[in-house]
Amino acid sequence: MSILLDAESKVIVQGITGREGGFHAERMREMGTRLVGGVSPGKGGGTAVGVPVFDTVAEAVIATGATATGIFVPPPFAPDAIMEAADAGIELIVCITEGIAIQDMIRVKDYLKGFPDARLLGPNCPGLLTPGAGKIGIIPAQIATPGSVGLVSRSGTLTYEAMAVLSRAGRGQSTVVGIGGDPVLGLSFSDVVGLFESDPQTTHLVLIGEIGGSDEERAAELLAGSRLKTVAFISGRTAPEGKRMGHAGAIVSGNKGTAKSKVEAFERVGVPVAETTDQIVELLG
Amino acid sequence: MSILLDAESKVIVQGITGREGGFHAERMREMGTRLVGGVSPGKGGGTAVGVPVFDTVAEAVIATGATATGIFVPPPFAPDAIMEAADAGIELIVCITEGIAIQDMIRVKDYLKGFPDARLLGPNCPGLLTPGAGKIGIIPAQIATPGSVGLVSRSGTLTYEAMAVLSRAGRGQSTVVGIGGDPVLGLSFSDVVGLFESDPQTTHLVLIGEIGGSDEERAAELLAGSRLKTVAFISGRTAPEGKRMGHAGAIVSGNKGTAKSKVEAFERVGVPVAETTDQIVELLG
Amino acid sequence: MKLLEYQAKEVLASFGIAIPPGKVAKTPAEAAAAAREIGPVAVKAQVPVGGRGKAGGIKLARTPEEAEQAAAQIIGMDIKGFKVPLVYCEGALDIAQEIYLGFTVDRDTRANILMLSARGGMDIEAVAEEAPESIAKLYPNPWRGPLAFELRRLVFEAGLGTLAGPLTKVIKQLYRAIPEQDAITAEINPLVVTGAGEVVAGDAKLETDENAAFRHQDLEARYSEVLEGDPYEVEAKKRALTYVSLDGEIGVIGNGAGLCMGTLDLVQRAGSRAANFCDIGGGAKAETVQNALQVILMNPRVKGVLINVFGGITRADEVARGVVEARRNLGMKLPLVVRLSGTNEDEGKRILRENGIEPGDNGWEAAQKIVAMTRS
Amino acid sequence: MKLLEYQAKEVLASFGIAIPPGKVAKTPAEAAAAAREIGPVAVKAQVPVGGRGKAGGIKLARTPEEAEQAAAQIIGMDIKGFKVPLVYCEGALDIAQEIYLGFTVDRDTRANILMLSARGGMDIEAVAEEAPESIAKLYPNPWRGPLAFELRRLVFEAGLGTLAGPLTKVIKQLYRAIPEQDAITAEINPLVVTGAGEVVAGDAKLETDENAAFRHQDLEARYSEVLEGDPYEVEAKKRALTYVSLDGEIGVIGNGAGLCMGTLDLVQRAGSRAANFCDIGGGAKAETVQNALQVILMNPRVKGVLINVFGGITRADEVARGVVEARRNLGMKLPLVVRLSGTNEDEGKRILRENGIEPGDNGWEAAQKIVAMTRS
Repeated sequence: MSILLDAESKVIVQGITGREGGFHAERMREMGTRLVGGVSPGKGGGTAVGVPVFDTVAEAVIATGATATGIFVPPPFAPDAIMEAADAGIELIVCITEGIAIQDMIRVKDYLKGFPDARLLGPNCPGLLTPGAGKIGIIPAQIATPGSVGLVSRSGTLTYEAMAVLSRAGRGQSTVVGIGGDPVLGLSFSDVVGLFESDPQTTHLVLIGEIGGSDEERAAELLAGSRLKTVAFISGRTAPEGKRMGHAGAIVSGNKGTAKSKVEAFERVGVPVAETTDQIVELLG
Repeated sequence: MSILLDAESKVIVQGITGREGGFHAERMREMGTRLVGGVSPGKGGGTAVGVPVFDTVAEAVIATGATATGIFVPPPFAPDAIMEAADAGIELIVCITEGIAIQDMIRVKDYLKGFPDARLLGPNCPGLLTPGAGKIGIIPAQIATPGSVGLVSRSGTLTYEAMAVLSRAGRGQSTVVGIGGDPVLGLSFSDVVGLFESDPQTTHLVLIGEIGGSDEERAAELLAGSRLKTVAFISGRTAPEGKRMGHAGAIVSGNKGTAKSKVEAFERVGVPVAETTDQIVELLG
Repeated sequence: MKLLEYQAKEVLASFGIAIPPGKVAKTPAEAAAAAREIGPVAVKAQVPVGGRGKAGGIKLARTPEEAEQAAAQIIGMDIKGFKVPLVYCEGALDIAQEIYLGFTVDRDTRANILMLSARGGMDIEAVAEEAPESIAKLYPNPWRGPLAFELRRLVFEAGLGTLAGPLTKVIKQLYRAIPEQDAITAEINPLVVTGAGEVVAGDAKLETDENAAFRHQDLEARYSEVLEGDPYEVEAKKRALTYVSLDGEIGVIGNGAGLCMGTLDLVQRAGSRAANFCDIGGGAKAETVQNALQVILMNPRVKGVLINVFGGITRADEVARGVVEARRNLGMKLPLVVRLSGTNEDEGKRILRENGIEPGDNGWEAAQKIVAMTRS
Repeated sequence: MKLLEYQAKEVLASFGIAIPPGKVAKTPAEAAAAAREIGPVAVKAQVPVGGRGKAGGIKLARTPEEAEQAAAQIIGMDIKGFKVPLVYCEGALDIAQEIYLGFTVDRDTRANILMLSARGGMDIEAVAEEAPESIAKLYPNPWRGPLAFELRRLVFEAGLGTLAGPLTKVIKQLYRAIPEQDAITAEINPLVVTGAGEVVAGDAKLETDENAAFRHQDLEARYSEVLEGDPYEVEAKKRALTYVSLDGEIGVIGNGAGLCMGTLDLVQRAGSRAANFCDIGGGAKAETVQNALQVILMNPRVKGVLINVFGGITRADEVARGVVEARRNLGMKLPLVVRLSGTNEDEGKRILRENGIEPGDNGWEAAQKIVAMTRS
């Protein structure tokens, strides 16, 4: 078992004829992902990365039965691509695109309320990967190994770092989920923690948060009394307040969202917080 | 029993300090309607027609427990008043206002999808009246008598005419519902027919339609096999196509919505169609 | 308000939609001047109804002289009851493809509907019946408007994917007529794709919502006075009456649109036809009755008048006195039957009778009476 | 982009919001001229941070001479790391009431939030803590914007019902900053009600979304060059680097914001402090590394540089060669520790060592190394 994505998931890539989309669709296929098609308006009828290309997501869903999508389109068009996927009945929408305008995402989030079965991961995220089954997004497959540790993270490269540390220590992963660093997101830490909680394969959990927002705090509450043996890691502990750190998500606002408040929230429910990524394995026990 | 409105319904009037609102609120109270308050922004804290006035519907609902409202505000403000009522938790919204812009109503209809428990009657309607219990709107109470005939109509004065004919013939009414003549409406004939169908007090039904749209046709389908003994009346049989008849609802478009198609739809399901209002009583049996 | 073709095109052009070069001409000389400037033109009657082509309201003119002749023939002609007030002289297009694009209010779904078809230029209603699948449809959310992917899907569904770029642009532009003008119908048919690949509005229809006129007084001010419509309707509009001219001989006044329409039906059932529809609204004030009678009596076809007022709360005796007074003020000689109901109904009937006006017990009896009186 | 007060006020004024008379002055002479025109003025430092009043950045001037003196003192002063480039000379208001009005993005609800309070003018954050109920809140639907009744309710909830008319108007105007400028924060505090009953923006803050700059190039063009910010940040922006200046002595380069932030934490844990945050993004091209090093080395406080690259798919030997080349091109002499991972990691480390660059096994070890090297 795994969460969100397994070997049966039929995946399309929106923006498959673009440079990024094509490159990563290829990597997704190499890893065994069941890639069934791509979408690129005006290129319908052709093929790319060995799969058929469609003009609209609706057509792709009808022709292929796709249930999941990876979105690799530029920021001005990505919000529309997310809504198109939801409207077409896609249940797992993974938006890799970085740099989407906040107000666009706020509108998208409201739009998605009309599609309670659609789950959005991202935007500005590395996607997700289930070792041995497949991936949507850009997480490097060779650092993953199958196992029972769930991994959820707001950061891209820190996710990879944590995966590498875990794999090196012989701790395989059930599913690795990068929720993304933007202030307005799809799935939150809490959502993903809930999914891992219900996944029998997952016995341990690594949660990599950062400053800003209070999603980590809410996830911590959820982890009180959880069956999952969890370790957290918080980056940005030394970031000065009010400075923008590249991730819009890293803006510290008021008293909420500081590294201190997040660390305390985890410690309060008995979840140890690692100070370096290497410590994660030790604390995982 | 009755539909939509009974002696327990707590009613407010939006626009109670206006000329029309005040006049008809007074009439509503005279007839025994349980009028509990009124709304008029900026007049909160005062009284009108013997009931407290509030600045917002939300306040009125909290203070009075109101569940129904009659809206008597000018067309530019009525769409907002409807949405305010729904947002405040009002379950029966009766909008009397005539002359609301069509695009405004289309937006209101979409807004109301977020409030599945809220029912809108109108706009541009005379409201509804349950003899012996109360009324919301402008239907003259003295022509009503309590009884078992449900009456639903798109027209104002034709409703009164039919009520008078029924009362004169000793056929009392359970509830009289004027759904209004605008092209974009709240409750449709089908909605109201469904309510009468479930009301044990109602044994007979009079449906007064007119040309335009296909609500009558759909209501006719619903009446196939109904327990209600029904008579229909359709006005506008001789109206020329494509001419606007004062009711925007009376624009005949394409082959749909002609008097012929409506009459045939009723006759097909065994519902007799009266040619004059006097015939209604004969046909009711 | 139904705009004329040239007015609708002006509005569409203000949204950024391409239109052919064209000029309005109120006289044959102006039409000649337009052709001199533009070159070969179509001289098109400007009336707010369809079917002007078949009625001879569109003529091609290669030269200024031909344009002058065409305008002389068309200006002033009657098309379905409208006297043509002016013509629009429009340059020819190099047509490669004709597309249908339009939106209207779908009252069954209480929503706006956008429609696009590759089979434009011919009678779209026939296409809708014979090959409904060839018209792609979209119900845009009224708060959001059509989303980019929805427009793309509409275009691909209509089989017009190769034109996705320019078409989604023009649809968005057309849709601006809803938020900016409270349009309830807007149509471009044909939407022409020229040999050079440009997308141009070949014809245009635009109807705006009169209930929303309070938001668009500029439009009202600019366009409402151009059209010489039915003279009685023009007069009624000045008096703020809800009035529609019909072709019968019985003037009809009622309160409430439903009752009024029902009264037309009764007149026809009694063997005659109504000369008009006139709804004087909820109450029945003497002044309004007098106003309505005045307009109705302007029409020489009218042989008698039927007033059908359901009073409810209104006092019937007051209405009766108002009618009597209005009739006296106007020196009205034609037969008049008045059906009144409401409080003091008997007193009202007595007043009518005393003043030589026939009262009716109910609408059907009253309709029979007036028809009989006008036949005698 | 964080606009300066005068820029924010210009934008609000373009939405129809009343602002006091005011003039920008880049020199003391211009400030004197402004006071001559306006009368008594407040001379206000223009910096994109709060707390300028306490820092001495606002002075009242009754005469042109006083304005000149005040401007001479304020222009060029340092407020929280920003050198004041100019002052805004603004006329005084007859203040009867001070209101707080603002909106921002509430990231917990992933929505916009509008806030209104009758207790404006003081530190709104203190009010929020002490009396949260005195701030009325509204989450407008992002497609519809705030509806009329929602605004009315907000105003009545804030206890400002007597000002419902002018306040709902100004809130709607302020909210235009979302659709028209992609604002993520806009604030008027105080929103002044004058003795004459007018509603005027006493101060203004406006932050727009840089991710939406593609829709607002006008704004970018008009305002982005005014501010003399941190020179290294200005230089980094020109090179399209994600760079933030900090106050330590270890230059930091990382790929990915999370890894980069984590690296700052490690430097501090190792006993030093980072001089900057610099995210060179997903890959790690030689050219980008060189660009980043160049900006970092401009800062004389920097005593050593730590590069932390997690490669994943990237070939570590290629990254190593790029770093070596960049260092050579720049003639860099300072200590440099590079932590690399990815394919061919060992080969990468060998290349680094051969070229006199210290490799790190992991981030924590690398941070300890660079701190030790800068201390020796």
